Amino acid sequence: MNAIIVSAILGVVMMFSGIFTKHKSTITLTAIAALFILLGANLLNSYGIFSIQVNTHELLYFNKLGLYFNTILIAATLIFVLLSGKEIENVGINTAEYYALIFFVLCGTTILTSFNGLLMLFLGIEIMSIPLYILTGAEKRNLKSNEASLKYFLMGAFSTGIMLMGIALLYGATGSFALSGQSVLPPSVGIPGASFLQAGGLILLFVSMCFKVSAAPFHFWTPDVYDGAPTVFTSFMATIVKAAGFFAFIKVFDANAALLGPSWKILLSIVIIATLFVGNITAVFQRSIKRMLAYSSIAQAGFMLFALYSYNDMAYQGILLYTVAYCLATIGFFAVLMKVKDYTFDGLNGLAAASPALAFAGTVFLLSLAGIPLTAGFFAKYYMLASVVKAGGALWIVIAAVLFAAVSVYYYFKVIQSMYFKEGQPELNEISTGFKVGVLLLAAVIITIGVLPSIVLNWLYF
Amino acid sequence: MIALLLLLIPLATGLICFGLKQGNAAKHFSLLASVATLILALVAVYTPTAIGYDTAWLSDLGSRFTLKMDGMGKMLCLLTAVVYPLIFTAVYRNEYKNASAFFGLMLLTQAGLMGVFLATDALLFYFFWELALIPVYFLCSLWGGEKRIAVTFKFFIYTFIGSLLMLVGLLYMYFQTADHSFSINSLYAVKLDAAHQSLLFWLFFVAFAIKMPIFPFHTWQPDAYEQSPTATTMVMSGVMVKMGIFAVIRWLIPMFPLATVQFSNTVIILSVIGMVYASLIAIRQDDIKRLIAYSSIAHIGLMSAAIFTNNSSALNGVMIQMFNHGINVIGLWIVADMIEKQLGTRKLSELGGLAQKAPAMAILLVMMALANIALPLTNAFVGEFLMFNGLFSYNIWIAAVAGISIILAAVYTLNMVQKIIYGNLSARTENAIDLPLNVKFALVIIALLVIVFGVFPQPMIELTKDSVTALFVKK
Amino acid sequence: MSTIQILFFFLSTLAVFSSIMVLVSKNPVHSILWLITVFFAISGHYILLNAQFLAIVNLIVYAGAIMVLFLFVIMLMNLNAATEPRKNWWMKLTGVVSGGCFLMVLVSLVRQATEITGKNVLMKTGDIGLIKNLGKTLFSDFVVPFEISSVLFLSAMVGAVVIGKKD
Amino acid sequence: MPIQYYIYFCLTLFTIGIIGVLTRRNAIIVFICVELMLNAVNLLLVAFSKMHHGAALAANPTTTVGIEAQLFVFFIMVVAAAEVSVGLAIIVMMYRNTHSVDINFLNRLKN
Amino acid sequence: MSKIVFLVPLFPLLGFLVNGLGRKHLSKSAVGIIGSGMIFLSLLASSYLFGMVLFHSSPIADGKPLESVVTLFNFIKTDAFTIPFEFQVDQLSILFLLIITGIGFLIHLYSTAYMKEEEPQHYARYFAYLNLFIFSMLLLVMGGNYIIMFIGWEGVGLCSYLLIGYWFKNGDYNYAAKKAFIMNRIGDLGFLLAVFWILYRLGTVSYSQVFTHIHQLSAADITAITTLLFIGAMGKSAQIPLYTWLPDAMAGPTPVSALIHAATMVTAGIYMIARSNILYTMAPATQTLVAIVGLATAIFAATIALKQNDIKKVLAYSTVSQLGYMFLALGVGAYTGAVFHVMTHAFFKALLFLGAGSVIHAMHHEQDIRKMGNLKKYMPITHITFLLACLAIAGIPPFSGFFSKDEILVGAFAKNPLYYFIGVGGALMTTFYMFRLYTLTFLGNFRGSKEQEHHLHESPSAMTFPLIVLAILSVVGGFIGIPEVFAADKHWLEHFLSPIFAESAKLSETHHLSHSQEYIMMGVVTTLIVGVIIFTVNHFKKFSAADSGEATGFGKILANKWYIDEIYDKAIVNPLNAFAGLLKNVIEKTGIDGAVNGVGKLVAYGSRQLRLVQSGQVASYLLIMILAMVVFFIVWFNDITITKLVEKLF
Repeated sequence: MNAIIVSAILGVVMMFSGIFTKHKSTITLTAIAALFILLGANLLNSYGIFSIQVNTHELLYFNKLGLYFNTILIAATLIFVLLSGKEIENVGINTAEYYALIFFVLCGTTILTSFNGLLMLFLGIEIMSIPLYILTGAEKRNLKSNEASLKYFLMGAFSTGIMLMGIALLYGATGSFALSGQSVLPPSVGIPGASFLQAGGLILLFVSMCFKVSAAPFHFWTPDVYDGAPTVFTSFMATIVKAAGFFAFIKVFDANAALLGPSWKILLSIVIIATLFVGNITAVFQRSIKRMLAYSSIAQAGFMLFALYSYNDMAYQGILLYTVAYCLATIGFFAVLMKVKDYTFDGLNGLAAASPALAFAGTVFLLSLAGIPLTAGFFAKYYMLASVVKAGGALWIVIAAVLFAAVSVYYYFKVIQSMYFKEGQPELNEISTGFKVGVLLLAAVIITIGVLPSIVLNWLYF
Repeated sequence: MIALLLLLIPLATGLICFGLKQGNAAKHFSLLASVATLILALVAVYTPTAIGYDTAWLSDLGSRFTLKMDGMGKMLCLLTAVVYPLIFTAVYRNEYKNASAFFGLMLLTQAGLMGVFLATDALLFYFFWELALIPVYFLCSLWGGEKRIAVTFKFFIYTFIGSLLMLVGLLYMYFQTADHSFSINSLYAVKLDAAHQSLLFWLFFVAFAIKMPIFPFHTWQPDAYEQSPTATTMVMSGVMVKMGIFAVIRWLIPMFPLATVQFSNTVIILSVIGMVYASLIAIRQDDIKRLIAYSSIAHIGLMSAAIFTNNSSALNGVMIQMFNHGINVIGLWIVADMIEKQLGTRKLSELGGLAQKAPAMAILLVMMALANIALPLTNAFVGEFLMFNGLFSYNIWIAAVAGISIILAAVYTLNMVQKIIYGNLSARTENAIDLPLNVKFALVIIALLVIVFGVFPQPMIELTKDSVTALFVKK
Repeated sequence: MSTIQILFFFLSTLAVFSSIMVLVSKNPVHSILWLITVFFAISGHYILLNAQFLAIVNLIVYAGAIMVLFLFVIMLMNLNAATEPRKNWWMKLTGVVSGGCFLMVLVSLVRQATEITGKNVLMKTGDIGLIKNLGKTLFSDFVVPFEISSVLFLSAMVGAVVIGKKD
Repeated sequence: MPIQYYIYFCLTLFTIGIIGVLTRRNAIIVFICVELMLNAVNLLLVAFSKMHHGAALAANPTTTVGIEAQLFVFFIMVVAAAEVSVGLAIIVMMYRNTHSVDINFLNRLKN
Repeated sequence: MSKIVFLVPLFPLLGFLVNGLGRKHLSKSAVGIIGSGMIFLSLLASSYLFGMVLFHSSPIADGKPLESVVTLFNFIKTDAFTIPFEFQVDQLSILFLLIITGIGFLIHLYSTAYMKEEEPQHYARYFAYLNLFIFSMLLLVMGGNYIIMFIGWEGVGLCSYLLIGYWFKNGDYNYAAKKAFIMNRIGDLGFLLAVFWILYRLGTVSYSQVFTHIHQLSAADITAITTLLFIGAMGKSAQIPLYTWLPDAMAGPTPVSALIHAATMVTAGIYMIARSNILYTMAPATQTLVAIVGLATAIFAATIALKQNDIKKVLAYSTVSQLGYMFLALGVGAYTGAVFHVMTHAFFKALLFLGAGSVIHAMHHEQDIRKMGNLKKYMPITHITFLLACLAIAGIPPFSGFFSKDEILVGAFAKNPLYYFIGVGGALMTTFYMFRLYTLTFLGNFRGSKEQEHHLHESPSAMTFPLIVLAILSVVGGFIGIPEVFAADKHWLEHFLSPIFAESAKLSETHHLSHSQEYIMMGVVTTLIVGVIIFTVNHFKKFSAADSGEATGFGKILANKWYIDEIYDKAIVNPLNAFAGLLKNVIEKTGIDGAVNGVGKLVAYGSRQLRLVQSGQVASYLLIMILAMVVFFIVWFNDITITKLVEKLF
């Protein structure tokens, strides 16, 4: 409960911070401080030292996993703000409001990590989404930003509608909004598993969740929105928000997946393969790195979906590890990218010569995204694949996945190529020493996790 | 402990190299480092007992940091350790922009190679497999020829796909093991039915086949060899291709005996086709580097064929040939590099008459060439003899077809020799000079190795006997 | 045929008809007016179901507030003329067809749903729809989401300001 | 009144909303159609709540089964209101820049 | 004994190393002394061994000398088999040792003078190669198993390659060298396969074991092995079809031709077959093959030799044809005869080459005999020795050639009279072209240019001395093998070699033909030969530069060597090249690599197409979503087909 309340309050605080100071940097500092507080609050909660007790009537419940995941998300946000605070200030004049919205989003993600029942799921997703519509449109004079925001909004609302219909059908079948996973059919009835109404509801729910985590064929909003949104918020959306969405997705179907019976795996395989296919293949021919990353984030989602394919311990460890690896790498790389004025591949030509630190860090992030061994990304993918193999059967889907991973190497390494092997003079924004140190530290963290993933996982079982 | 050092010295020195400011320091430093490694490797080789190192690593993944040196490991480590000082000596006078990075990456590659040859934990092995690849990617892309980026990229992705497939196979095997561990013994202990074995066999084999490379997975190789900086090419063709063969012997065959029996015919036929095919293409090559590349494909083809003949003496042959081929091909590369550096061309048609200008080079080149066509009393003969013998006992006709490549080898190698050093001087060669001292030194060392191991192959055979017998006990 | 059924069918047909009109009418203003009728029809349904609170809220919030907001916006942009260029028939057709497929699938789903066969909806009676009970539950069991939805409004407000205000 | 009637009715409304979203180009109308979908869901929820309530009522005259659905509808309305405010703001911003609310006009971002 | 055995090959090796490494520093004379001195030492060593063998072997019943095999170390030792680095010194090898070192020494001596013009460095290179060759040749004949023999086998091939291409500036010479090496390589493959076969069946390659365990081999095995071995011999000893390299090999310096391409290397094949005689005796089919190939080669090469005008080419073809005779002998089981002919042939053919060399030397590298003549006036010694050699090769009694050739022909007759008559025809041709050569070179009137004539002179003593020695040998060399028609068991050579061929002798019944028959045959043949000689000499005496026109008709075909080289090019070389080109340019590029790149291109294409799906239209996005949902539902009712679905509706 701590995180929800604190984030809400801090959101309000940030909102008002704009009144008291006109210095954007001060606002950023406030935000950083606030994030530290939030992180502290959540940690206190997760270690059970101090937590605000509220009777939520089983609408929310806080378990280690959720709190831990939430901690990851908040920490990621902290890193995000530390690295990209400058860019947030550059988006527009309403810096304070942007931070406020970010905190409201965090409130939403917290709900998504602790919801217990479809009502809170619905509220959490909305609380998370509505600020994002605005952040996407934050560059008011930029038509792309407007367009992205409107598209995001319309399609988001539509998917909400789908989700609600799903919830309604589920309610009709079961008479409750709990994530029961109980079949309403009496055992006497022939087919075990979900009744038709229930199944329809679950499928609609599944579709809307796929939409939220941008899994094909419900991913279409992602490239446009990520491309149009201010880059700094793209990095926020592509990482923290998406991860939260995934956690919710997994949580919803943890109990209910079984109800759909064998066809559940079929549906999921379709979605996984489609996602990997679309994400990787389309990313190959992008000219803008930003858009390429949008597609690659779709591809990464494809890998994360394996956690749903195989609900086992490795899947949960994997999704945690994946979230960490993916968030860190993506945030880091976006931070590097934002130092470059031109987001096309040629824009990065000769970056290695211009700023070795940036180029090196960027390379590490990309290697991690590509899942090269001895980076965090490798173990993330490794756990996902391993969980599937462990769950048994379906070696073909794993093989397909690794082939697509090979494709992903293609476009990630194209960036490395332009940074290292191509001649050019990239025009850069001014780069502070602190920033360099920051990205290098982040790279170091990624490599450390890559060598000893257990340090992340062991924390899970404190 | 020695095993660990063999791994750590190149790794540490490589990382230090990046730090060094001016290139010359890096050059000398890396030379020293490689020599140190060589000494260590010699110590390891002359240690009679098996050397190993073992410590906990990814315990919750069932993987330990386990290094072990059997005969084959010792020999390949020795190869890696011998090759590097030679290369560094040979390229001593070459100027590399940003040299410290160059030598750093080279040493990192060495570390990776050592790791591959030492690791007896599958996951560890996989890591080193990749670690050896990445620096090479950067080396080739940064210091290579004009088409380097595309070519290297193809090479990288090609091999990467292979290793990913291998990873899937490893995962599957891991969950089959009784104690959920990646340790080589647990993996050996797994008994799968034929159907699963054949699937997994191919998952692994493709990875190794691409690395070796054997027909038809070879097309990345000539381009990569042609475009890479020669120092890197030497590492690739001298040592890296052995990774594939090594992996087949160390991992593939013991893990999937049934599938090995089932598919040995396919593999052998592929390899033999590759031998003749590559030799024929080599005949028509005008580019020295490509010619050497294709001849290397032919030689590797023979090795991979010999492995699958299920014949112990053939395996002995493979063992020593892994070392000898590494030595010889590096000799050829050094000469090719000299020619390119001096005369600015790799076209045979533009060369000629170097025997008049550079007698020392001519003599050494002829020796390398003779080793390349496996003349008796050169080191290559013994290996090829044993391997052909094994192939013969497997199937006479296959052996006969493969034998054609012996003739073809003579054709293209002598072609090369004739066009380079004999005949009249060409416009490019008339102001050629003889080898510089460092290159001459490296080549003479190689020539001595060629003769010594050609006359006394026995120690090499003895060194690797245990691996051979181990394999045949296992099967 | 009881009055309830008559009312039900009347309201349903009204709702469906007017919602179709929402689609087909060129003039946005008309669409909105038709939508308002839809809302009235639905409120009527609520009343039939004896969900008085929702009926009222529906009228106030939707028909009252939201639709007026829409109207304002449209007036503001003076789109009241039929400005929308004709969408190509192909797109329309595919839209309708796929929508039809969707409906068909769901309907067939419902037809097979055994668990609701023979279940009836309690009309007119039942007091859960009354403000008293709803309020009690809302402020006891559902207080947390109620409070949390304030965050939603906050962010909506902030957003509206950030987006809406000129700069 | 059998529940199926309500379900068919609501699904019809819902589908009409979907079709509207698919076929109309005016952003506002599209948005309206989304609202239509939400209303369909609302009605369906209420119908279900009454269904369950009715079923439970037989056993226990003072039961409040099904009330949570009506509250859910309440929350949907809340969210809808919030969405409308944001959505209209976005549309207005869009209109300011492009003087159009045609969603086909939105194709700077593609491929 | 063992110590000495190692010395024999050691000396030439030393010579090679010293001359090779010190070629920049040593003076010519030093080089010459080292080069020939080393060979002389090893000649001494081998003659010592000869003595020992002679002494030891005679008293022992089975004739095997004590410890004829000495092992140096284990060359290859695997679990499956062991191949020791061993030498076997018995009657056969010691005989060859003597021939090699003896003639080798003479030719080294000769070379010191012949190669005088070369600059020191290359002079040293020449002697280094020569020593290396002797070393390899010794390895070949001393080797105690097929592998060591193979080492020498390849070694001599290498040396001949190096020496043919000795004047490396000349492209044609290099080409000839390469051709020689590759053609040998083809034979070597056969040899290797045979070795593998033996190893595969018997698990050893040492002669001692192979020949004792031979009964373990099936007849098919033996036939295959012997055939493969014979293919090896074809390459090395220039038999049809692999003979074409030998005439081209004349590109090398003349002493080299004398040593390698007449006396020693080319007889390796004969040595090898004689060594494994037991195998051949047990494979009659192969024997017939050997005989036929040998005979064919003998005749074929002789015909070509008839019309050659290059002095060395004539000799080259005569060598080929003489080798053919030797194989004929082997084929008919007259192993002793073969070895005998090897020896005598070594004498007179070496002599002929050296004589030719001395002529060429005098004529300033003019090799066309049509431009020579009347040289007897200027170079008497050369002339006399050359004449003796011609008589020897023609087989006039009592010159050495007579005895050896006669023995072969008798053996052939015993096997099959047809062989005999064809063989005689060959002999007559031999006589013809040899005396054509002789006459055109030494008799008649000089047809060369003036200043050539002016420079004509007898060669220095270093060159004439070997000529004289060889001349003596080729005159008297025959007396070690007197057929018993003249004197009962005076055939010393047969006795000496009997232990080697003992096994074969047991297996093959040798029905001797009556003495009267033999006398008649000899008489007829000899008179015929004499007739031919007289005719030839008279005919070519009056030869003048005028009628040195191009040959026509059949003569043209002969002059062009039956166009064999051209046919080989058309039939084998060009198609192979074309095929290789096809592989390189089509299969590799567009085929395999094309497939690999094709995958990449496919991905790129897919990418370009998929981007279009992202149309930017919200409606289309949602449309796809809806359709996908419908699909999902249908997947979920996987038991319900669409049709069922429809009928459920109504």
